[in-house]
Amino acid sequence: MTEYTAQELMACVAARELRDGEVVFVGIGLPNLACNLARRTHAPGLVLIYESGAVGAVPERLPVSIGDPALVAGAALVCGMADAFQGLLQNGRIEVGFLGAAQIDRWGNVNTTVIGDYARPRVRLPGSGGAAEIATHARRTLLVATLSPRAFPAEVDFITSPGHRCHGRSRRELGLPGAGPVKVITELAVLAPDDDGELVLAALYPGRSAEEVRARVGWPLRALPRVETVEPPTAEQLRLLREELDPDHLFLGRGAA
Amino acid sequence: MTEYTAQELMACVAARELRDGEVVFVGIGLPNLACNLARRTHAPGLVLIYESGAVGAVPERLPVSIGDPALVAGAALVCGMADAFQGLLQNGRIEVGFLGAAQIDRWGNVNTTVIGDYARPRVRLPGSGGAAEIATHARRTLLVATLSPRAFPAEVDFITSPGHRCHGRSRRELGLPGAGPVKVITELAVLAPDDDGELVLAALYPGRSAEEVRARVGWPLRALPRVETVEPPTAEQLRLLREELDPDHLFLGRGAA
Amino acid sequence: MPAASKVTDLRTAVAELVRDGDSVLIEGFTHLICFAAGHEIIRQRRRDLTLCRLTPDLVYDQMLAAGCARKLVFSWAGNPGAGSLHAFRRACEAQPPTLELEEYSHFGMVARLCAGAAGLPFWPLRGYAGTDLPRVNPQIRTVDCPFTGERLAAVPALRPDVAILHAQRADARGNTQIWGLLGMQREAALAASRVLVVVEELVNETVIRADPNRTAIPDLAVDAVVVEPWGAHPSFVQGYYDRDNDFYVAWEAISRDPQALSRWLDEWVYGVRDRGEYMARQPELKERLRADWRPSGEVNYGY
Amino acid sequence: MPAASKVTDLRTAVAELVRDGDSVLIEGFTHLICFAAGHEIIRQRRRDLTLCRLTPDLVYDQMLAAGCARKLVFSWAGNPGAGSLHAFRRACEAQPPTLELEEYSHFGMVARLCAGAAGLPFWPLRGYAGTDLPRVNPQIRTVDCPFTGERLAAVPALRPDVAILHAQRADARGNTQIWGLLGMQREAALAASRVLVVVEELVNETVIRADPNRTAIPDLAVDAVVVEPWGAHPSFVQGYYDRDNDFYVAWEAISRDPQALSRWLDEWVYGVRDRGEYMARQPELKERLRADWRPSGEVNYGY
Repeated sequence: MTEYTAQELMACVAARELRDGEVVFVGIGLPNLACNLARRTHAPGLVLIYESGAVGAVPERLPVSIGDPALVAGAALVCGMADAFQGLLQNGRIEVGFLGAAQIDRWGNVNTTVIGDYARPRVRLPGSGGAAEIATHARRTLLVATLSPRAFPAEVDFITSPGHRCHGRSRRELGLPGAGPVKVITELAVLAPDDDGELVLAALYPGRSAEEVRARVGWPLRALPRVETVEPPTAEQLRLLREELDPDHLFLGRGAA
Repeated sequence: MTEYTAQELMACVAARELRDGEVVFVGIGLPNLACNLARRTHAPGLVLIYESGAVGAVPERLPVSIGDPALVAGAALVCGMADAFQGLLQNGRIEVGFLGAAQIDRWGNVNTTVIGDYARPRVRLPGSGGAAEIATHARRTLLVATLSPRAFPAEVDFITSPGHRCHGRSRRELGLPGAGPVKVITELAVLAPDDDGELVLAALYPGRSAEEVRARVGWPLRALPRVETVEPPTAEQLRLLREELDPDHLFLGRGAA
Repeated sequence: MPAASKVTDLRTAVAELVRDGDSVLIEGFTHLICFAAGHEIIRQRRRDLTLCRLTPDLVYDQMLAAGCARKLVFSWAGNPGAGSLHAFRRACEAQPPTLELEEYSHFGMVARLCAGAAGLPFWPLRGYAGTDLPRVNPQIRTVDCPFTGERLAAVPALRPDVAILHAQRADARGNTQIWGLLGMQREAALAASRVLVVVEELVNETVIRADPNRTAIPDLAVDAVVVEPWGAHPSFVQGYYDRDNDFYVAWEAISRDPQALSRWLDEWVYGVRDRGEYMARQPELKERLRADWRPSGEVNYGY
Repeated sequence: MPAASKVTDLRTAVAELVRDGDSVLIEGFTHLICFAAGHEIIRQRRRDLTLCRLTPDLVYDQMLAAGCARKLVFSWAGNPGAGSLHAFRRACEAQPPTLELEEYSHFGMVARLCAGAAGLPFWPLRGYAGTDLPRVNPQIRTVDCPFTGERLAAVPALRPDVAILHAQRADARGNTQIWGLLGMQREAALAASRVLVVVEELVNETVIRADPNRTAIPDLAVDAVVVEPWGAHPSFVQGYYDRDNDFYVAWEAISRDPQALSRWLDEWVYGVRDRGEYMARQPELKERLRADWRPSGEVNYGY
């Protein structure tokens, strides 16, 4: 049986969420890796858009930032950021928004701003960047994060990017155009919102248990009636990830799962 | 004594209103001719901007429209119209706006929309184009028109572009950033606003009388305490106009004044 | 990337994308006005269109004369540098007028397309104060700045059913490059529900991707690509052909006389199958108007 | 056209254009970040600056560490792809914090610069609903659409005292061309009161005028032009040099240790006269980072 790291499986799970021909607003790191994996396997027509203004990018090397010159050379279009945010994102042209997160709560709200009080933070995080409006406008959002009780509290310290319910108000009440986070991909399992927008256990990685996940989540995590088991990576997916997409293991990690 | 047409003199008078290094939003026809005459004589650093988005144009031939390809080739910058209207005009970067007019009234209001009632026009004119906002934002405006009681009524049938007083309200009360029309250049004389913004006789062309002008203006035209006499064109100005700038006499006319 | 070609012919594209009653925007500011598409719409006898354009130009004068439109949304309706649009004027000066007007300044139309392209319901601008335009167009309103309290003008988003945009070149998926006057082509493509791009040349994707800053319209906004050389005549295409000023001047006399206009439509629109035949009947045009060579130079996208 | 050259050296330009207490915007989204100017501002010991940028990046981490700023206006303060900006974090996590923050999302900062560049007091956007950002930043407000009644977000214009913009090339009058990622360079130039353009290459006006669509910033917005090759290192300039990712990674350790950071400033900022000396001390950079050749191809502007 092939061995793989948790990051490798996360990349494969994320890639499978993308359909051929879709338009994706891509964050750097694992989201970028997953998009390029999808493009090289089942979704060759995936259109990658970066908030830096690169549209239809076909990076020859793994970009280390969302403004990598490899995203520009060979892109179909490179525009200013006003056009990227207004003409593409706000104008409803983005099907999938793909975001990393430091903290995610029960309702899929994301915090990338501060741990602790905003005025006197214990940890100052980078802030929103493009995330707040990606989470607002993309027709659906995929989140990627590592499980831990601190990373998955019942309520985030600060709502940087809206999930399904913010301070008691639903996306509909808030007038948010997109559907919000439809999948939260972690290193043990996949969470998804139930009909009320509360995140529940949707799928487990091979060999993982619901209890392992619950121990790392800060609210009483419910589960879908039927929890799926995630398919392990194929040999071809692993080969692409290791040999072509991230040969220096910048984002994949080195230990086996 | 050199003979010249009224249009030739108008072009020279208009050119003299432009100072070296100024940024001018140019209309087509006589304004364009005057700007290029100024650029070839006393104002080589005049920056010509056209609402089509051509900035720093150096047309090799007389443009027949504000979107002539000769305005593009060799320009310093060509941008979209949103940038031209927002980033340059509305952002206060334009020193001189140069407009033609079908009707001009006592307060320097311009009508290029309709003669008669808007809903049932006797004559339908082209409309505003860029004029309404050029007259709003340019730090000062120059108007060019041919005198007649119909063209210079006490009140225009429709205010397309604001002058010094619109339906009783001053530019200041209306919050208009620019100074409005500072000169109205006609084929017999130059009008200018007095302190209240009413157009008065400011300068006469050689051999012309105030009475000739008054007979062609639809309100009791007052005059400045000292009415200047306009300098006739120089031989060099005439040579440039006739041989280089408008060799086909598209805008200059053919009869002598 | 898969082929996913959107290339089709103009007759098919107009038949599929332009419907009776649609709001139609054939943009292009003096440059890149798609007369070929206007003529095809006339030939297919579309009716009750709301025609939108900053400058109706000859193309809408022709479509008005042919009876395609019930309403015009515009900001300057003249024959640039040559006189009037007489079909337009006749419709406006008839008692009662036979054409509904919705009139702005250029900046107002620009702002409406900016809003449409940005997915916003309105756009603020500093304009219209003192003018009579808001008195005759209730769509010109005001909005107060939430910071300074200043009262600004506001216009609603323009989101036409169809935009038809001429350009120099595109790839088969619809990534479209424009140079020279850009007008509002990009905003129009992003604002419209359906988008037809008509180009002088179809090029390989590698040509587009060699200079991605030159791409004005992304493929994701494009429904169909039609290759129609000289499709913008008598307007112009920088780098391909010059403006046919003689025709603009000639239109003054043609359009002034309704019968002459009708004969012109019979000969040059109804009487030809397509743009190919239109051009074949006037072979001297290519000789007279073909562009000279003024190269841009090239830049390096390496890293 | 007269020469009217605005070319000067960086020391003179910073001395004349950047004053204590100014709001300063060194823009460039990962691309074209003018580290050379940031270092010169540190060397000239400017104080009490309000530093504005979407992504403070290493350049503002360095300026914060050097004590230049009292306030930061921003939207994402990380070390892209490599970790944290530790001088920034220390200032924020101190009890009490030693740096005033005014924080937006990227789109909010983009909108603020759009308003500044358009001469409007505010800009509307659909954003911030549900987030906590408006609770901590009273400059994020709302505006109601005068057509649909919909409540939108609004942010105020950003009009910095000085903008410093790196670019590939300009002519002596300041007509500036950029390709690759455009970021907000054009809007920043139009929004600021004073504008300094720093370029890799000074070119003849004819090079600019051969491809006027490539010009991002018109000379009328530019106060000074400085030619400073490699002035954006460790960020990158498409067509000139690659991003120095090794340095971005190394910054994690340097900035984490205040003494290491102080030593770094002594060696690489205070300890060099100018960017020429900075580059002369690390001759291997040019070898490692110089761009390969990926030509854009050229187009025809003829008519």
